[in-house]
Amino acid sequence: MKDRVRLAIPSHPRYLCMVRDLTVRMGKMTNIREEEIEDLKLAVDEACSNVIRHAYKGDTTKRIVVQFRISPRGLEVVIDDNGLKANPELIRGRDLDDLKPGGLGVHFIKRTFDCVEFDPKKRSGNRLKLIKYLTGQL
Amino acid sequence: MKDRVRLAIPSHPRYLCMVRDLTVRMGKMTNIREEEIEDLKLAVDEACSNVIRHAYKGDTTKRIVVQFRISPRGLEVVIDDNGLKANPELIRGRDLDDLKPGGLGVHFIKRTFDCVEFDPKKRSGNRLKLIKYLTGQL
Amino acid sequence: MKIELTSHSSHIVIVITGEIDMSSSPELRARLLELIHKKPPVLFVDFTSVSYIDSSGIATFVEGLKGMMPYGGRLKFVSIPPKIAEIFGFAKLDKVFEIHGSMDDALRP
Amino acid sequence: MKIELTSHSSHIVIVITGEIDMSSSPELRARLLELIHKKPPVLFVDFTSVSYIDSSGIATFVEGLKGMMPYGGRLKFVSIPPKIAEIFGFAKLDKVFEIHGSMDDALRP
Ligand SMILES: Nc1ncnc2c1ncn2[C@@H]1O[C@H](COP(=O)(O)OP(=O)(O)O)[C@@H](O)[C@H]1O
Ligand SMILES: Nc1ncnc2c1ncn2[C@@H]1O[C@H](COP(=O)(O)OP(=O)(O)O)[C@@H](O)[C@H]1O
Repeated sequence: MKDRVRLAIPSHPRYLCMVRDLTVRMGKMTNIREEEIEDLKLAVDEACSNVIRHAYKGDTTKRIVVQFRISPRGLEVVIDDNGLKANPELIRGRDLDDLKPGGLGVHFIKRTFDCVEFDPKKRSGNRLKLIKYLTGQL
Repeated sequence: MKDRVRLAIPSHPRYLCMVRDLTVRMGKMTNIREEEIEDLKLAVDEACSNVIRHAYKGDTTKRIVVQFRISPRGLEVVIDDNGLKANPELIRGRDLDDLKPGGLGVHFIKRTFDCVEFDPKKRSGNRLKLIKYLTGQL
Repeated sequence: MKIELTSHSSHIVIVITGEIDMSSSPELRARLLELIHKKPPVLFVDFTSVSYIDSSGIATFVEGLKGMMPYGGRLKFVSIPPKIAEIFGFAKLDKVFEIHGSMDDALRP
Repeated sequence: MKIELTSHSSHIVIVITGEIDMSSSPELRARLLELIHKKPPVLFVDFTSVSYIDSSGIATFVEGLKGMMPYGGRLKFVSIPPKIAEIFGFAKLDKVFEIHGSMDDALRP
């Protein structure tokens, strides 16, 4: 636990700015390149937005826990909720050629993180594990 | 717990910037006046610095937990550590006319927060409770 | 996020300042759809001071554009910061929205 | 925090950018004490781009000043942003440090 930073917020969109600030600080501390930090911020924000929208169906009174761990290879972000179990097979961004509102979050998450997976060991709720390697560390 | 924001960091000074970011965001959300937000940020930073310096004697591998709760009257900040028990009677800033390095942190904390107290119910470690009322809410 | 309406050569310009995220995009949506309800031929959005946009903000503009298409209205984005332009490009929306460097560029016929 | 050394009318100016906090003040302390070791008659610190200072940063400057006193050296602060000036005032240090609006003010005899 020693090198971990852990932020717990209510599942209300107004707290997402705090997750973004923290993501930027952790990204810099991990020495992720300046140009990639903005993408990282967006990706973590989108993952938390999806928890509010899909796991909690818009209920703003639940909890979201975001944990960051820096390793020599990069940054690991783990997002926990107690909401509806996600079916990873149904999580898919929209076809980018099919213009409609929504369906971009998953694209933003996947283009930034090298590893995106739901922890199958989590009993109730979800644990999304995101890993971003430093350039050249994959 | 529902309206709480909780940040857990290692007791290393490099994580204090994250506490400051979060304090600013929480201060704004509480509608604390713009001019007071900077003082609030400094005060919470100083309280966490004191945990590293005094409760943990500079050990950077321990944990600090900072919790924020917004109420209609203002903002409550609670800082927990597992370090040496503080003796509240010995916590005192330096005489401001006696020029020497150090001894300012407590002054910065007390000028911002209306209520500063160690929770006597905490068994091991310390829990510092800080309350800032909105202007006119005391 | 802050929204201001100004005008430029008798066109409505929506000037947005700050972060467009899941918390602020509902307000943007309300303002945008209210304006589109009046069927303006062109609507400008000034991005100069937008520091952040997430997928909910983008979805709001896609919804706005889809509301303008039936009557042939045009949604024009002006002064998009490079980082945000890159996001629109990635999402293949740089061809869907009309993107201009400045109001003067945008007004050129 | 970033520290740069420049000079102005043959005086050393320490230009600090960013946040001076418990994490960065040890570096500031090392640089400052190294300079003071050479007993400069005057040392300028340019605060223009300092966005934050905490008590460990202030303690560092108090320590620096105390190191200059024995030989009569002077520590001059230049362009302190209002918020930081207020903190120095509260800590009764605005009378202890020599504070000037600009380098030109500070150089006036
Ligand atoms: N945390 C989640 N839990 C359950 N389903 C999710 C989650 N994240 C994404 N999904 C599913 O994947 C789809 C695509 O997600 P996304 O690209 O973020 O777009 P949007 O959220 O705008 O629909 C969502 O519509 C949803 O069905
Ligand atoms: N969290 C704490 N635990 C134990 N002692 C403390 C704590 N905070 C402050 N003190 C005591 O109060 C004194 C004054 O604190 P402060 O004004 O912050 O100055 P400094 O930390 O620079 O000495 C400290 O020197 C220390 O003895």
